[in-house]
Amino acid sequence: MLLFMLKRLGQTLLTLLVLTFIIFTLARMTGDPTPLVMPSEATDEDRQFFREQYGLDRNLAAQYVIFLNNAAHGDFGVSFRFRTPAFDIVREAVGPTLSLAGSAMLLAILIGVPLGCAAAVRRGGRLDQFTSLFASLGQATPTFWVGLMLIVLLAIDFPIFPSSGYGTLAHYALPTLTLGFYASSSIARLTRANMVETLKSDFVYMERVLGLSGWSIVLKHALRNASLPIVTYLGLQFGLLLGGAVVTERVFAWPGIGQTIVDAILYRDYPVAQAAILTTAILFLTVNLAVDLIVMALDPRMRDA
Amino acid sequence: MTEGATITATGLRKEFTLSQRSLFRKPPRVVAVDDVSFTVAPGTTLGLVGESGSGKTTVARMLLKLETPTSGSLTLNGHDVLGSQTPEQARTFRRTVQAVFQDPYSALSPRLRADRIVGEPLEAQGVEHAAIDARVAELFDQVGLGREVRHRYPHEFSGGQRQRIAIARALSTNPKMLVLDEPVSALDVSVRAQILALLRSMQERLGLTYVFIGHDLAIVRYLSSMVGVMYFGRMVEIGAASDVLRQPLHPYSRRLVAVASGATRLGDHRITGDLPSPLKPPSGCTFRTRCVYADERCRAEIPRLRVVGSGQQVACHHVEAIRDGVKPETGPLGGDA
Amino acid sequence: MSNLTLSGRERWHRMSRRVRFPWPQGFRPGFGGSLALLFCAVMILAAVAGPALAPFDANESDFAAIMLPPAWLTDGLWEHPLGTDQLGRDVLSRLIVGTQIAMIVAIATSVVAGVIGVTLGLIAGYLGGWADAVISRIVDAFLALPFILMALAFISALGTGVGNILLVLIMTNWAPYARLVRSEVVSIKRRDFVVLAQMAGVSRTRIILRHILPNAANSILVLAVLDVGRAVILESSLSFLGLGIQPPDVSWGLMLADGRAYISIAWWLTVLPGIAIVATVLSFNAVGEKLRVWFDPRGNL
Amino acid sequence: MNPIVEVPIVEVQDFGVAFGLKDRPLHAVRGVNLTVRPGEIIGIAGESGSGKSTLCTGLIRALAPTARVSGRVCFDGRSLYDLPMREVAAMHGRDIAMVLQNPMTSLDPLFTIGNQVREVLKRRGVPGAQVREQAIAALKRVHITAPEMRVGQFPHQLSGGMRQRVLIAMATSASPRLLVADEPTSALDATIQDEILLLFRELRDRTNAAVLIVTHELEVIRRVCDRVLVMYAGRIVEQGPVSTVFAAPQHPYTRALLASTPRIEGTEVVLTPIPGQVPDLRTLGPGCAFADRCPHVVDPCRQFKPEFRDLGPDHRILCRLEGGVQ
Amino acid sequence: AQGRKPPLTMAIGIEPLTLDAGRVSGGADYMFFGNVFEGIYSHDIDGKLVPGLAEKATVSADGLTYDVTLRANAKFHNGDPVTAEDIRFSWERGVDPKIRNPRANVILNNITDVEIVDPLHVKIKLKKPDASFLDNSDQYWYIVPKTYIAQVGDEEFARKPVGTGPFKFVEFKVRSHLKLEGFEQHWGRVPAVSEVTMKIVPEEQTRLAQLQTGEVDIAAGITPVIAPTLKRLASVKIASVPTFENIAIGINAAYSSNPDLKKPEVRQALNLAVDREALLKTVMLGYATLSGPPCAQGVEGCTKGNVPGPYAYDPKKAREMLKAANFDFSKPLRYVALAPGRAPQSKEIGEAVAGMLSKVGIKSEMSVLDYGAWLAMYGAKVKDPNVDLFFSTLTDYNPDPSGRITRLFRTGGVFSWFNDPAIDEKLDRINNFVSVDERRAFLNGLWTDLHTQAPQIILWSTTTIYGMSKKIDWEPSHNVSWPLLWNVKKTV
Ligand SMILES: Nc1ncnc2c1ncn2[C@@H]1O[C@H](COP(=O)(O)OP(=O)(O)OP(=O)(O)O)[C@@H](O)[C@H]1O
Ligand SMILES: Nc1ncnc2c1ncn2[C@@H]1O[C@H](COP(=O)(O)OP(=O)(O)OP(=O)(O)O)[C@@H](O)[C@H]1O
Ligand SMILES: [Mg+2]
Ligand SMILES: [Mg+2]
Repeated sequence: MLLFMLKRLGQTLLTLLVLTFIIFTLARMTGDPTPLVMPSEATDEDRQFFREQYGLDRNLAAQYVIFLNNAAHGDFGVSFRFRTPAFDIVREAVGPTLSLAGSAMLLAILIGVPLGCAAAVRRGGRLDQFTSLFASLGQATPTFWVGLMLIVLLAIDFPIFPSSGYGTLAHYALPTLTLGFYASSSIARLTRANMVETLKSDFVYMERVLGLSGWSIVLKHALRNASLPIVTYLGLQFGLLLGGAVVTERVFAWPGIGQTIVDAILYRDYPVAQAAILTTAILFLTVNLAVDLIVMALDPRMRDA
Repeated sequence: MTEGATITATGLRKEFTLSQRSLFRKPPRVVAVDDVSFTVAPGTTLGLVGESGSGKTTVARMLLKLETPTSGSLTLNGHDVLGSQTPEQARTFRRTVQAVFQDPYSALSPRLRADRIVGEPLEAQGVEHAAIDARVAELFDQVGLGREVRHRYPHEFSGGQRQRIAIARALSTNPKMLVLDEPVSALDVSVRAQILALLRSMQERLGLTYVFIGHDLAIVRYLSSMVGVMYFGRMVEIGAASDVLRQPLHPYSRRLVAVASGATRLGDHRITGDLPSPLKPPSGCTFRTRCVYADERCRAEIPRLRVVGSGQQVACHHVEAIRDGVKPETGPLGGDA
Repeated sequence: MSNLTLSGRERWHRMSRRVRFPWPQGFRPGFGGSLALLFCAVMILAAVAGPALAPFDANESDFAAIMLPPAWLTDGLWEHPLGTDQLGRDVLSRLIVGTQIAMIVAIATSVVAGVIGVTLGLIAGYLGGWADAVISRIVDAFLALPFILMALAFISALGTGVGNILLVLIMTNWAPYARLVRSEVVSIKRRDFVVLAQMAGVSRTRIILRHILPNAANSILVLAVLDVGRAVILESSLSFLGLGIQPPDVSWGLMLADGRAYISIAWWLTVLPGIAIVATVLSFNAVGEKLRVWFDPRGNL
Repeated sequence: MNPIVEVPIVEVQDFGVAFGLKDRPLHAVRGVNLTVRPGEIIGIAGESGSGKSTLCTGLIRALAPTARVSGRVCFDGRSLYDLPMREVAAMHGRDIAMVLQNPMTSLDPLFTIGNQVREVLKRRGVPGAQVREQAIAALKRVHITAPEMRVGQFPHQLSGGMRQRVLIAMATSASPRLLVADEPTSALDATIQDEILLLFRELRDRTNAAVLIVTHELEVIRRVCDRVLVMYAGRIVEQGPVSTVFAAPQHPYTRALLASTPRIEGTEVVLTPIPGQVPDLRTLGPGCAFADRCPHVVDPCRQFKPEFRDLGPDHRILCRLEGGVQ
Repeated sequence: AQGRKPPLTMAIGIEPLTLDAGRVSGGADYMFFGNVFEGIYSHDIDGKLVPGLAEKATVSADGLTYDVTLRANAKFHNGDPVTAEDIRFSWERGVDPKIRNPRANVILNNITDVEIVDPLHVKIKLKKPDASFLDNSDQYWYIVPKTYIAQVGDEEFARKPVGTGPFKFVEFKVRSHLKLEGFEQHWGRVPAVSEVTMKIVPEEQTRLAQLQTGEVDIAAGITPVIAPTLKRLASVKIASVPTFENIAIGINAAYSSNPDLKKPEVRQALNLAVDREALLKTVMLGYATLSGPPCAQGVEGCTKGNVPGPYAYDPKKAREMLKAANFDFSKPLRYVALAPGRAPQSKEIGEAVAGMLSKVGIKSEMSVLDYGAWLAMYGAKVKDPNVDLFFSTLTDYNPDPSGRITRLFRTGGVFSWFNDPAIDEKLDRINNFVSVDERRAFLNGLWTDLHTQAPQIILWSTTTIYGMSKKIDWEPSHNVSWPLLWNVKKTV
């Protein structure tokens, strides 16, 4: 168990190292930030000074080593655009993103899991058909379209929620719905598939024949067994919500990390891009580490393996 | 008639390292097979019986070189097969030794047609297509399936038929030896009989050497010329089939045979006592925790195989006394050394 | 059990007397499936013949006919059955021509990303050891990178253009395949038939291609089909951020993203490409499901 | 025990189960008539796919939802298939218990043994304070060593035999009046197999329950059962007291089955396989399903339905041959 | 105004990058600086030069000394009066190598000294005459508080800036909002709203939605295509003002691998091939002002009637001219477009122009770059010979065009893809005037030359559009593309 943890941690660190390389390369690939950062009035000297100031004139290998070394000490450099520490900008954005991803996840679970369960229990029924339609639609509809439609519907035509922005609880409604719609569709589909499998398994049949109550069988035994792959998937899904929420964040003017990254990439703000992507990646890896632990807690077989 | 193969195992031992649970302790190891030796003569069958988990499959896998023994040696027709081998030697080994496993469902790739499955070992040897086709058709006839069915997929066959296909594949390269790990346990009684009859006739016709693993003593006896009884990783008794199965001497074999023969009434031969844990094997004789004859010597000293009476070898300190009925039943001996 | 139960294939044989359409052997799509298949066929036709089928040049703007509604609405003209866009271009023609990109994006992405991912997954899963460790870490790293962000970085580095977009979608989509295939391979390679093939001296490549790959095909196909939809959506999200397919190429995602500015005055500019995307994804899913069942020799039980 | 005075606990009339498409049905079981009396241990033998499991689950109304049932099953005088499902479910685990074919997968891998046994006990209204104790007692009854420790273990930590015994403990802890055990011993080695059979006998002796044991190993039936049913292609081809049937099997199939188990004649082991294959249940002709493999086959066997023949008290076969095989 | 003033909320699409007056880098920053800081001179609503912190300024005959009298009632937000010390300090800080003001070059480096005559009186000495000095002092020389900065230091000043403008800084949260408060002690432009919250909402549809739901009073950055929609909404109105943002299709006259582009006739023909009227109507929905020369109406020397009108649409003549110039029609022109989001309709313009060029037989190949890549291409030190045409946009911050056109057309300018010694010579003299009128006449000639030389396919200058609630009464300042909010009135 402890060894497993250590091994996972070691793997995670290795993954992080690979990540830093990819991130560094991606950032440099986008090109020179100087024209974006310096006003057109700036002289060549000013430009050169900027490059020197941020070490952009060194060779890439040296830049990478410096980046790694600084990152290891928690220093991601200073944003080219805002001239403030890159990590401060990222830190500001993490909260909103985490809370949005969290609430969307919660919504998705609250919708997806019961729907998937119900569909699996009544396989082939109306609800099952609805679920498969819901799942397909959820995966075939672009997020920004859902977001804009929700704004039109629930903020303008029926002004129930604020259209966008970040602040009060009400502001969570529409972005959560938008993200949750996408996430819940895949969760519903997965839950259904796993529940169908589990409900076919011998032990469920055994419990039926032993006369245990239907609820206890479905919710306690079948769902718990089916939840193992679902939990693993939720971990991956959470990653998507963390960084994939860019579109939603933009539509709802949510000051999250997705937008931070998009802006940073578009403005070649390497320090912020690197810090932000690395932060999401670390969050993602942490969540997945936690997921492994949850799976281990849920599945005694894992503990002995 | 091809000449069968001689296989000799000496002092085979296999340890498995389990995954570590604590950082501060060495990873636990289980000894799955310990000090197992035997020789199988060409054209004969060695039957292996014993409790579930006693290491039969592990022995089989070592014979097949699917598992490398921790120690011990293995020779095929007098040539060592464990050390480094030239590719030619490796190929010869593959061609000489083939296997049939217990589960007819997982033994055949579900997405390949039966004829491709059977022909695959030949294909791997670079035999040309026409020759493969002819040989495959012949094999289907030989195992009693009929050559018409050879283009079907595995799922279109019943369990017994699949096992025939598995046997046909094992025979395709004209091996001299087959390792059969419970080849009929998953089959129906009636189909079992068909397969066993097939195996026997194959042996007679082709002079094959078999190592046969089974639970059903009657079946083991049907095929085997020699029988080894395993308990907890060790060979506790080995000898001619007629001797071992008719007049077992080791206390474990005695019980096994008694129960399986059906000659006794239900419940007469219950084995009591603690099941030994592979993580913490008992000292001395591994059977002492369940043996009614166990005494302090059994706790202290590991019994070695030795020849007793008519020629079977038994690993028990008290064989003679037990055989002669002079050893009192003192009950199993629990606890550690 | 499976030898006793009715496989999908056998069942079809029984049913085939009543089915008139000459589907390939064993393939019985059913009503919904046929519909989906028909739709896919139309899509592929449109993708291949694209510009030839379109009544107008998809990029020709007619400044005299801007934002005409679909023909069945007042002010609509039958000349432009689905209306025109903000530059007076024929929406129907653009939808038809856009199919090409949608199909290229969808199919090329899932095929190429699939091939890369599957190959790496096979290598990692089958060889294990170092190869596995290295590939798995890279896969993890790619999975941990939010894909739309990776896409953005690539595109701002390489520029837009169909080729680059494809490259980006491939770069961002291969990792899930690798992970899936790896885990499948790890379990398949322990199965008896693989062990027996190894024992028969069958070469590694052959074992992988003949025994392992076909048995992992099922899950790969499922993922690939899902990917088709994902690719189209991702492309439109890129367009939304301004970095998707660019004119003169036409794509549904681009139409949808551009059209959003006109949501309240010309709904058809977004709704129609939206419908096209949803219908395509749905029918690809349906057809993929049927194919999966068909490819599985054991039928759908 | 005098079977005549006992009131039957299960009565089955012309029972049939079909699967698959309506127009191409697969009759897994057909034309079964059967009476089970309390205190009886009945063995059901037959090759794989002969419908043993289907019959058993049909008897207690625990079939897959796709199954189509015909005929009548009475449990304790009540027609099982006419009762609302709720009442049947209430009987399950109380009056009727079943042990499934596969011990490896029949326990929920995520819960401890104790948890699962307790759940069953609770449902039977055992008061909370006694649940743990009774769970341990139940495990003790099935001869599981160190039951106090086992209740805290997970299924994967037990051997196959132990798992099977846990299942039996769960099934028997309510003192059911009918216990159905579907191949309870096929995963076990000879020594443990004996243990389990013994348990069934104890249960019967203790509570006078009826026990149905499904197996395709005739040896098992010979050792514990009072009565045997031999099934072939969905039909009961021979039924009768174990002693009678084993001493003189009358149906050609029973005979062949008995002959196919290896036996020792002198120094040689002899076994006689049944030639041919089990027929495909979907393409059965009108005649006897065993006709193609039967050494005594006569022309009418293939064309006409076989008939039941009573050969003595409780002994009947389904065969054209006058008085069975001579 | 008596009683409590209402607060104002506004949605903007882009956000300032810095709050430090020494580091202003571009248009987005003026969202902040235009409202919080001031120079000695300013522009009024219709773009006319008016005194700012200065009461008046007089220039010496040689054009080298500006005599500036400060307003007595001008105050910093912290209450300190604006004095001559602050003026001098602002200059010193602006050219301080430690600060590295990237725009010091525009006017500050030309100052040799700021002489303090008395607390309200300074003499500004220039190296060489600069007729654009006062115009540019509005955007290029913000006056900062000397004592405050001495107290808190540069870092803190950048975090909590103190200026003299009509609004005080309250709070800035990146990607979220910018909050300002009305400055009651302003010397003249006291706002009619208590505070302003500028929400940063990058997606236009969302800004629109916020306007519709009343979450904001004003939505900035409305694109032309949205305007008609807005007009139809009952609760919303729009205001549009012309700006100095010049849109054109740049021509790689100097460096293209296609030598035809060197010929003025070819460039003129390209101009003739584009139907500006149609583009204006369809792509911009009328929201732009067509340009003859590359300048917006109101820029020095660029008034209607004085400069040539826009090229007429004449595809026939264009084709003839091209033929006459031996234009190689088989070579497609490689066009680099700008991805949407930065300039209104940047992509649609490209699509439409490509369509028009094809009508005169010119093939084009288009590629689209995101802003960063486009800018890198546009402002590359060595221009790419594989680019023939490219989207071009550059803004004058005030009526003085000198900085922009030098960068655009002077050989070697950052954004210059053009090379003409005659034009270069004129551009070098562009600020050497003392008399504003003389300079105007000179510029007038320059515009005419540029029109003829056609270094670009000259299109138009854009219009800034604001959507606002009916409760708002506001005439946005002309010629700037950022909102100056001091004259906003809101009825409650
Ligand atoms: N790969 C492995 N890793 C760890 N332990 C193993 C491994 N393979 C086998 N063992 C252990 O080795 C012992 C012997 O197992 P083996 O499969 O050889 O028994 P067997 O006699 O074939 O049993 P059965 O009759 O049930 O097939 C068991 O305790 C088993 O748990
Ligand atoms: N749920 C089901 N759907 C379709 N066919 C079924 C189903 N259950 C059983 N069958 C079929 O019914 C027939 C009888 O099956 P059953 O499981 O009763 O046989 P069995 O005698 O118990 O065999 P085994 O010894 O293998 O357990 C088989 O042909 C089987 O394929
Ligand atoms: Mg084994
Ligand atoms: Mg069964």
